[in-house]
Amino acid sequence: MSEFEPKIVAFVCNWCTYAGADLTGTSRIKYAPNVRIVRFPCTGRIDFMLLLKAFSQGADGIIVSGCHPNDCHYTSGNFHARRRWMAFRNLAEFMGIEVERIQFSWVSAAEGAKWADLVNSTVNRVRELGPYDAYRQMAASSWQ
Amino acid sequence: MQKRSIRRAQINVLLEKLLSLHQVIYAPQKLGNQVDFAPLRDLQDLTLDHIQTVRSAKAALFPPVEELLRYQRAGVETELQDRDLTNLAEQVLFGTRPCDAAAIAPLSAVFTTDDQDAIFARRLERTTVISVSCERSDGDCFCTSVGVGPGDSRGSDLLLTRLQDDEYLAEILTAKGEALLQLAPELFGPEPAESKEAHLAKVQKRFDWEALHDKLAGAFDHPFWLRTALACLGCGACAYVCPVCSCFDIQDEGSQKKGRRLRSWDSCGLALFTLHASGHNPRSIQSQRWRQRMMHKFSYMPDQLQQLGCVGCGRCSRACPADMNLIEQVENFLFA
Amino acid sequence: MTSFSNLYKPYLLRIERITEEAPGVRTFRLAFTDQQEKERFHFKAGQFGEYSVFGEGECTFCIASSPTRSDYIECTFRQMGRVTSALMNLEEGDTIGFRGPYGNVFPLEAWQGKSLLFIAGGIALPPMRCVIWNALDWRDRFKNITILYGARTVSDLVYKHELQEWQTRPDVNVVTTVDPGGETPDWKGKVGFVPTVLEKMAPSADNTIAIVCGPPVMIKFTFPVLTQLGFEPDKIYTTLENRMKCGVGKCGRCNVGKLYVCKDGPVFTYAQLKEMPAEY
Amino acid sequence: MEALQKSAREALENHKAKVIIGYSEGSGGRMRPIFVQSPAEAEKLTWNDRCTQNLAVYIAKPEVQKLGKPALVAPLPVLRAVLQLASENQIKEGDLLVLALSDGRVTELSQFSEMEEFVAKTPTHLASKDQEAIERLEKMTPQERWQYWQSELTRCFKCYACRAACPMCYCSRCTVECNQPQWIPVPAHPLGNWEWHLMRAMHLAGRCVSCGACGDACPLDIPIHLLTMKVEADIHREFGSQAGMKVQSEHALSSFKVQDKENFII
Repeated sequence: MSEFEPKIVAFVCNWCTYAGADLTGTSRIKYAPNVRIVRFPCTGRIDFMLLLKAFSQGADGIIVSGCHPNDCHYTSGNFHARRRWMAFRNLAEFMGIEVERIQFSWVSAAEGAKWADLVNSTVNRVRELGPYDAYRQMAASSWQ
Repeated sequence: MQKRSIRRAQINVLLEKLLSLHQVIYAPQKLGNQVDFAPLRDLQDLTLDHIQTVRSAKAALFPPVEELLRYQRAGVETELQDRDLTNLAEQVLFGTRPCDAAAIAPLSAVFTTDDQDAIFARRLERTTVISVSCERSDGDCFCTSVGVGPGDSRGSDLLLTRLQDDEYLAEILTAKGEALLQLAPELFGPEPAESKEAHLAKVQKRFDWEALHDKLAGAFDHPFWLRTALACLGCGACAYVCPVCSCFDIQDEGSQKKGRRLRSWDSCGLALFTLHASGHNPRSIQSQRWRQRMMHKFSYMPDQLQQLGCVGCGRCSRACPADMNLIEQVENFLFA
Repeated sequence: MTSFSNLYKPYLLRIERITEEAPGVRTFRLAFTDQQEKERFHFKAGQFGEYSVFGEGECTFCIASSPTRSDYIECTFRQMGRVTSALMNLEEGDTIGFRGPYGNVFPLEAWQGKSLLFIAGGIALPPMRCVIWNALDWRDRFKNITILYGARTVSDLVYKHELQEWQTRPDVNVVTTVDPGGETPDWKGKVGFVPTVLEKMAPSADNTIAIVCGPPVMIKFTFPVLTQLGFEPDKIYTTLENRMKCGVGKCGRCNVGKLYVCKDGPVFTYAQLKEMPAEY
Repeated sequence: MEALQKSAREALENHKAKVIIGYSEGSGGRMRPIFVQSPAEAEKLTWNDRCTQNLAVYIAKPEVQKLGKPALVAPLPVLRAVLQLASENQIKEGDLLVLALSDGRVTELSQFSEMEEFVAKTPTHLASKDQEAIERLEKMTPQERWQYWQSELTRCFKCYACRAACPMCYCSRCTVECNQPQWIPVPAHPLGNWEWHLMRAMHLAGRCVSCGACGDACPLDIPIHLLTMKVEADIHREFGSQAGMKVQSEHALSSFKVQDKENFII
């Protein structure tokens, strides 16, 4: 198991978290290389289906992150997203999806260090959880 | 054809034997409050005292999802991988009712007339059908109205009819049935003295399908359809539980680089079934789709394939969320 | 054991040439990648195929080239849905899948010695182009050949080069028209809907076969005009384009009455259509 | 029963409605929808606890619309569906009449405000069997829940009876049928079923009136109604809003409060 490196997909908004992750890099803060970032105009655009697609395509963990409340570039996209995440998270949990593998977060353009912490803590948690075989097997059984 | 007898316990021995030969056995089993066909893993799960399974056995011959081929693309070159049909398992449909077995003929007619659908044909070739006659029926059964009966042997390789307690009449009907007998001749006893007729369910004949067929021929524009389909919700439940319905969709799954082409069940009851790319839909309202279902089964199929598209199993009536009962629909139409 | 071949396995064809016909409309010239398959492959005017972009699915179009030119097949499509959008992204040299030829044919042999009147609208010229070229390649077997083709606007006219070529031929009478408002300042053709233009043209029905292809609304208004002009219903041909999946009469999608458009069609006479439920 | 038939008869006789959409005794112990167009037929109307279909589903059907203004026989979930449809601008005031049922009484309602009042007075809790089923699942371990839903949803053959039976599923083109891109796999394989049912529940979040018609419609008895009911209950608990209560209401997922719960967000 020691060789398991989690694959993390991060769905982030363009204005805050993506810029924050950029800052992490320009600040030369080191963090786990397990994350693949997908940039969106706003968290309000991050459809829950994307999260499901990530799991079925082999993600072990997911980060969803955007601007802090009241900081949305489009005023309220993150507020709407927050409600949807709540609904989705509860439903996913009810259906037995391992929601600990999904981390929601607010990371601003100034929070380069927070982004590094977020990725590291998510990677560590998912590393302990192990690969998300249950989901992958469901997908594989559909595609075999 | 030869007649033998077999005891209930010996039927289980026969099934054990087939399982040990790695044959897949589709058999009725209790699932929650329902009885349904599923691959048999444990003989304890088998049930035979039901009237009808929720789904028909057609999934064993025409699975809800079936791979047609695989593709892989590298640069501008594409490589196709044909479906390997040599590894299809030998399978047994056990506990099918005579109506289910009778449905194999119309299903085959669709898939093998003119152009032969290889996957279907191959599955059929590798399938042995052991049916069990009906001792009971319910108000939704109407096999006798469409030319089938509770003890019909059509489509079965071996037909079992319970005579009393645990004694069954075994009618060996085909070479595949004969092979079953040869597999374990010791399990079968001599032909019983009694005939099966007295032990079969009494299924009342509710309508004359030939009259229905004839009347449908001129009834495309009949106001009946608009009236009678008001309740129809436009789902595919009737088609998916039907042993004859065989419409399908073809879809690719995967990326443009690599993936597979699948066929999956579809239904004329669904609104998008006939939708053109232009947005034009030849069957734009539900009553037209309901008419298509009736027409296809009782008018078009007999004309095209000399097969009735219905075997009277009654599953559509039991499954319909709006209780569109097929017998009533037909009766009302014949009076309309 | 019976030997089986997979009905749904397509041929692989290579895109040899892409022609831009109109906005969102392209023609592909396609060649077989397998020489043996090419030699075994024969089709006749009116037949169609299932073209596929792997990963997206299959799409039904007629074969738009003439069987008299057998080095290649051509198809013309308009970008509408998932598959045609994917086709739009392909380039020369790419491979696509093709199943066919399917369906019945325009009985050109039986039309020998007659005049032919082609009436097409919009993107429905492709199914007819196959017949037109076939007839032109057998020009001496027919009497007058007339082509009436209309589109919404000038830019929507497909096969512009071929239209010009046909127009310059002395042995073909070509009339083009665009819907009112669709003309450009230098437009030399007619302005008006196809049925109206047809009515004014008043071609003779004498010993003439009419072949009509177009959107449902054009067909609906063209048949009565032809009838008025004296065309018998069995002298009017059209081709139906119902939604299809399998192409071989199994999937049930194109079912109209006791016929399958894919197997029993797509070519029907007006006389046949009158006997069928109007589910197309 | 007589009260219902009498109200229906009067509504037709007084031309308040052209068709009564109600329940009648069907075949094999099942109930069925009935479209009563003449006062004489009103005697076929009935109501009992086997009437699980949500009749509001017929409001949007073109063939039914052709019959003229309907009066819906409306137990609470039908009434709530009507209000929710109104709040989503699918119906207008005066489009229909409602014969609301409660405690054996029939109340004729034509104004949305009357319907809102009626609903506000009626308890909206889930049926105890559904409540218990949800609680039983909540008590399971995540692995057990995964197993449970895997085995249930894998059986689905995608007949879409759940969608067809749902009054809130009125889209002419469902997400499952959108193919550019193909969000949900078309075939009824485990992943295709899983994504379909999860998507269905999410798209009904804040809109589901918890009638259970989807689960009852399922020919394979898959308890899919628990998914939408669970989402709806959570939304009610967390955001305080409930579908099908008010016409002028902010929809749970197209509105927000700055102080909405975010204890799961770091």
